[in-house]
Amino acid sequence: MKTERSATASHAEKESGEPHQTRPRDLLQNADLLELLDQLYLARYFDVRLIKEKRRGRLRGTLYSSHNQEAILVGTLFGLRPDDWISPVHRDMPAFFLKDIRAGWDNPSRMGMSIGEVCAQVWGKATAPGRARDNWSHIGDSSKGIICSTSMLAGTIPVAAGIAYDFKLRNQDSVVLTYNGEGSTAQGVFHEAINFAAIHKLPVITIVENNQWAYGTPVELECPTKDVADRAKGYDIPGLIADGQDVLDVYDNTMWAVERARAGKGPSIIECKTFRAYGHGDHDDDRAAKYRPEDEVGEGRRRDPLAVFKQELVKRGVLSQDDASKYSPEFKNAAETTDEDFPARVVEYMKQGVEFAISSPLPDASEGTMWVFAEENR
Amino acid sequence: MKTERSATASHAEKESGEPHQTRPRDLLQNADLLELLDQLYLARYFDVRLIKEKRRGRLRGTLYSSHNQEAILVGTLFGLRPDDWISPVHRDMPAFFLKDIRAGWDNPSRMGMSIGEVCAQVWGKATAPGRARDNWSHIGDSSKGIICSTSMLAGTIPVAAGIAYDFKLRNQDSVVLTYNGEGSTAQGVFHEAINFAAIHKLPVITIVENNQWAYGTPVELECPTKDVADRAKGYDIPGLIADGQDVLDVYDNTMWAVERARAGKGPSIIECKTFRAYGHGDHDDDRAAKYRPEDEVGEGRRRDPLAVFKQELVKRGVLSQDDASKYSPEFKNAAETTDEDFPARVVEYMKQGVEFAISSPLPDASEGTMWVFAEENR
Amino acid sequence: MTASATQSQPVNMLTAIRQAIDEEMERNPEMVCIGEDIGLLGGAFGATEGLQDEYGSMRVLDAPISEAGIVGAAIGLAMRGRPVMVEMQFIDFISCGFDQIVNNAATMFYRTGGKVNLPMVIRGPSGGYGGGGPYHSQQNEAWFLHSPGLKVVCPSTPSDAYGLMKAAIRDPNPVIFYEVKELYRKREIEEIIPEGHTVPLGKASVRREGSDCTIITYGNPVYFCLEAAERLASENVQAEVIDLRSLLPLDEEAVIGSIKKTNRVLVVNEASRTCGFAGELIARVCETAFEHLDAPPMRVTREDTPVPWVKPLELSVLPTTDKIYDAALRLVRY
Amino acid sequence: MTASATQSQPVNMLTAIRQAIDEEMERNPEMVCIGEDIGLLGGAFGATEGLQDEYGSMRVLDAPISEAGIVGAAIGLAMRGRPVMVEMQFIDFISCGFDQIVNNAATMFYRTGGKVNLPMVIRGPSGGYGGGGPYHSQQNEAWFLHSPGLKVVCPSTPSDAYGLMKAAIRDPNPVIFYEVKELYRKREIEEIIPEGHTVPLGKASVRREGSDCTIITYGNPVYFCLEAAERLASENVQAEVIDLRSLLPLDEEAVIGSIKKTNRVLVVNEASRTCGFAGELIARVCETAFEHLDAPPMRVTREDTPVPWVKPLELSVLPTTDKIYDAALRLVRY
Ligand SMILES: Cc1ncc(C[n+]2csc(CCOP(=O)(O)OP(=O)(O)O)c2C)c(N)n1
Ligand SMILES: Cc1ncc(C[n+]2csc(CCOP(=O)(O)OP(=O)(O)O)c2C)c(N)n1
Ligand SMILES: [Mg+2]
Ligand SMILES: [Mg+2]
Repeated sequence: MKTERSATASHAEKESGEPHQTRPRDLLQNADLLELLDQLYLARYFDVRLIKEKRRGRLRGTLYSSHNQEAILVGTLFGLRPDDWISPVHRDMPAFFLKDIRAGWDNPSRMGMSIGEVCAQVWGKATAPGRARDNWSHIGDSSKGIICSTSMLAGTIPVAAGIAYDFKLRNQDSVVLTYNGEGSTAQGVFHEAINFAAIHKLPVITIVENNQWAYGTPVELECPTKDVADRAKGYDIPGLIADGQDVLDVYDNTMWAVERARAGKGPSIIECKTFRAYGHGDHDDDRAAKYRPEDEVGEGRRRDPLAVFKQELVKRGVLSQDDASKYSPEFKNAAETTDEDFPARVVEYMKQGVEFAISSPLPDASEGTMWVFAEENR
Repeated sequence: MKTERSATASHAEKESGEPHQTRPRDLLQNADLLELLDQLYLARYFDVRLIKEKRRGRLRGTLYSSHNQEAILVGTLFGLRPDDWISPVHRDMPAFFLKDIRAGWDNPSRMGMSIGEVCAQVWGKATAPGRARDNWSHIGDSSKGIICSTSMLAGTIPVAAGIAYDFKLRNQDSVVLTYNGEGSTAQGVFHEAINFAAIHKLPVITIVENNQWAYGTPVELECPTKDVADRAKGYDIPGLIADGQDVLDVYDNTMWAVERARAGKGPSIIECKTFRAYGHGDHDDDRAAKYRPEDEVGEGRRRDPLAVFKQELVKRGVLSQDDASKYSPEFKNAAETTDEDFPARVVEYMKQGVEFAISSPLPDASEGTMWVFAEENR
Repeated sequence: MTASATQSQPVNMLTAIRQAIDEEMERNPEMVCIGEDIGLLGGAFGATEGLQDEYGSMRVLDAPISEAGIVGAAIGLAMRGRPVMVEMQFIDFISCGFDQIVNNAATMFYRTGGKVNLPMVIRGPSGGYGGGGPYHSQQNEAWFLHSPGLKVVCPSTPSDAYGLMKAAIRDPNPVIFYEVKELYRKREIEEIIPEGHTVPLGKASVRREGSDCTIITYGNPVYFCLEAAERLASENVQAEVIDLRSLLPLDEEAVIGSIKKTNRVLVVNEASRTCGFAGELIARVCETAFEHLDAPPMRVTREDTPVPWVKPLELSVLPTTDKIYDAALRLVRY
Repeated sequence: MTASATQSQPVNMLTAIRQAIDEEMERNPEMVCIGEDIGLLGGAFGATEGLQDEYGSMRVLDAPISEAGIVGAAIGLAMRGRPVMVEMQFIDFISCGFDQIVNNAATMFYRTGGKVNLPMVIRGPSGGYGGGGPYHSQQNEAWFLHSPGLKVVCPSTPSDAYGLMKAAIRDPNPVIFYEVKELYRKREIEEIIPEGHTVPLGKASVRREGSDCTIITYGNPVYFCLEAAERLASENVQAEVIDLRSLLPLDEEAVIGSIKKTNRVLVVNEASRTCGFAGELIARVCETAFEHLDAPPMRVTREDTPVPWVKPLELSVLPTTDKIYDAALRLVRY
């Protein structure tokens, strides 16, 4: 994984005239840093727990694990305001509850879905945001600033551009963060949306989670440029490269692009370099082992985002070595971890969600034909 | 119109290590240069004649004039081999008969359609290549290496990529030249096709005729980059900029890209800067006057490709000033020109085509339901 | 609002549509128009002429040539509560934005369990008979009728176009609006549109009463059917001609009611035959009013071909007055 | 060719399909396969497993995620005379390549006046009942049946899939090939495929003979219909079940022939109702065999909704054995 800033990435610095004197991360308090760590734990635990539930046959649908990619979700979402919008896709399940979670994990009025709602979705219950009409990541809620995506990759990016255009019309300095994998940047609608956003300098920030593989296809067969961020050059917008394993680097790059977008300077693409821990979906775990050489996987998972961040916190003296070692799910596969690897508040939080999901009813069959059309109400 | 080579354009030179010592144009004989001039006259005369026929109410459909843009067609096609493919679109009507015309205007076995076939198409006759099932530029013929395009802009570019992929499979060093306007580069399928071609280093050369306007929309609202050629940066392929008014500059750039493609080094985009002489189509001539300031039109047509090339030929001593002045359709609108403005062989050639068209029968109504499906023949 | 052309003198369909959009833009400052060449130029046919001057280039937006991106952006705007008018320069190009329409816009309300509705109209010039060839002649409504979550309309008169456009813009769902371009400037059908005129989605209009057979149609063929009906009258056959106007929702009551009276039905539309809406109507009629049918239901549609360009070919595959007349005669003589 | 699994032991539908593609790839060195994840991975379901090893990464190509670009490239390859197999990872994603299919591929032969034909097959896993939700459950054949120039098939057994795949690849026209993914690995339908087995496009298969009513269907619902027919038999109702296999070309003879015998018809498919193929079949039957019908034709289809995810909702909108049984009973008791 290359994490040095390429020519593209240096765009950020070029534009401001000189390297950032103060980086966004420098304004974070110790409490923020520890919160970031907890969110990383939470994202990992959510995934691990669902992998286990899935294996026990308790869940339907496909689980696209975000394992090893959590720093991207946590780092991009941490600095957003409640009025900002996001569009998570298949590999971004934790994003639904991470949105605005800084406002309080249990704050009922925060933007972002509750862990209960997200679990209800995974369990396919009537209490899910979309009443379980589509699976897993295909949920959204306008009142929470989350675009409900279809399965069609890159399909939410033009929608994000439309929302950003609405912000512009309202003179509102909110932003929209879209997520997609590197493979999805090959889609035509990716181009159409970014082109439109660039022309109108819309506040759309496209987070490209480059985990090196699009299902069974390596990035070289999806994208002809050295870095996926280079696609930005075709629109004359910043194409930043973040170390997707380093939550602070993701945070810095995001905040730079967000501030720029809020200032009316237009869209950016942020490529976050990372590596897919498992198969494409849980159904692919076995086959993935055939098309991905073992040493590539080992190398790709060498820098677990939890480990990277804990090391940084210890270095800074924000976390003691003891505390750092207390909870150590890093480098472990889902099956190897136990609840003891995670802080109690994380385990407890997820437990609440799962319990809510399990105790929620299934939607009634009579709902099948409901809500095809909205009633005329104006 | 900016004709200096931008950073993008200089790619060509960078790659070869140093500026071209011998430019492709330097290898042209005087006879070639005079042939180029004749082809420019021919392309112009074809357009002028059809504009007049159209105004007299003799033709159906829309005429998208290539007036002022002829150097692009002539310059890109001149160096092609018979086995190369092209995909002209709405504004490229002359391309159909210019293809391989160097092999002899009346050579029946040359690649490229005869002027008669092209006129039959315009007149909607049964002798048209597609038996007049779609209008004007929507003709093609695999035996002639011409892709039959739909109306959907940029829709032939992935097809061109497929043909180029076939060449690669066959180890055949042919190339495919695709044409489209600058506005059409906003289409998703443009991105998908160039992306694919770049990944596989396919011999596809995309000629972008940047005439500054896409119907009633200026280029700034279609493309966010300074030059449309900059789109190439997003694929890490050469994005060349040619002076679309200078047939030799178009030729040089094309040949550079063609040779590169034949050598297996992949696709290029060549932006040819030009200016649309009239309305978008002939139905738009009046309205265009409202959305395009008069002085912009004046400036855009200041460098008539015929005038530019004649001046060059005189400078080189290939053409006498007298011969240069003898035929002077340049700077004239269609209505102002007469047959005397054109060399006799050009007028005669077109006359043959028109006569063939007029004397050809209409397709019979019974053909309407034919050829929906090919018969199983294997 | 630019000077009102309606309500005082007869207007053609294009003016009526322009006027309806204009009035809705004035009525609701949240509304946005987006499409190719709709601003500076005022649209290929002039359906948005003057609107950019009136409402500015932000609300009347010249979009890049990218139908999927345009529809997607419209979804985003509609998600934020704005009514959006999307123009397809020709309805044929809707194929380039197909996924965003059928999979994203159409199903958003369903997928969010009734939470996120999208007030958007996708409109564009449609239909054959003008020598447009395969890509400027389509009447491709069946694709969208088969995609749950979309409403579909296709008016044939200026006042219906005006009324339905307003209803469509105010409707909280995505509506695909077919504007028959051959009717845009047809002088014979100009009308004075009364102040405050409305037409709800889902109401058919009986264009001619008759007792011998029911001809169900919409769009341009309405006029061929009316012509055929006149000719039939001279043979003492009284055909009832129903102009559906709105295909989904459908005025089944009007359709079935008429068939109960005439006991014979001919469906005419200009889409290609297989899986077109004409067949769907026949299926519905047979399912629900089988015992009222005294003859096999018939349809006159485009042949299962693209719309070819040259006139003799074009007319050979499209419904014509002659074909309708012949079919109706066969129907009543069965 | 990789080791042949057919012709000696029973194979499932997925294996049969893989085998047919493999054999055609071997038979014709010009043939190319293109799609997402079909090479290195061997396809999301494994329909191309082993083919890249066998025929190389040039002929079995892992394309970028770009359905329009893929179909367009396939058109170019087919234009050069190569048979092309295009895989859609799920048939639902075909919407992203829609324009290239319906406007470019479908009409090429027509537009070139019979000169340029395109031997290509676009195939992909389709259908509901597996909890795939709105985007992994579609059976969207009606869009393509309504787009002149495309052939459409949907087999329900391994040997039909094998035979039709070979016929489709050898057909000089673009064919859209629906592979019911719920049948891919269904043990109960495994079959031994005889050497040299072929199935021509356009021939239906009578899956059960009967005299009381005709049930026309294809794909997964074939099995629900057969089940319903068994149950009906215990009520002394003998239903004939026709598996169309190929929707276009259609075996009208088989359909009409059966109806002339039973005088009652029920059409069952899992696409949504409006403008689906079930309605089209009803319309055709009514047009051509009206006088043979002793009861109104009926259809059991998906409701006009997307396919919802959770099981109770999914089954509530899709055809089931119960719904078919009930409809057939109503039909014969009419
Ligand atoms: C339009 C479309 N085509 C194909 C698919 C099938 N598909 C789902 S995920 C995926 C791979 C995505 O790769 P990438 O964008 O890199 O994201 P990642 O899964 O690696 O996070 C594919 C091909 C789809 N969902 N949508
Ligand atoms: C997909 C699609 N959308 C819209 C159109 C309508 N249309 C035809 S030409 C044109 C403008 C094209 O502009 P440009 O690409 O710059 O080419 P130019 O006409 O200037 O040569 C438009 C919008 C179309 N043909 N196809
Ligand atoms: Mg990826
Ligand atoms: Mg242009």
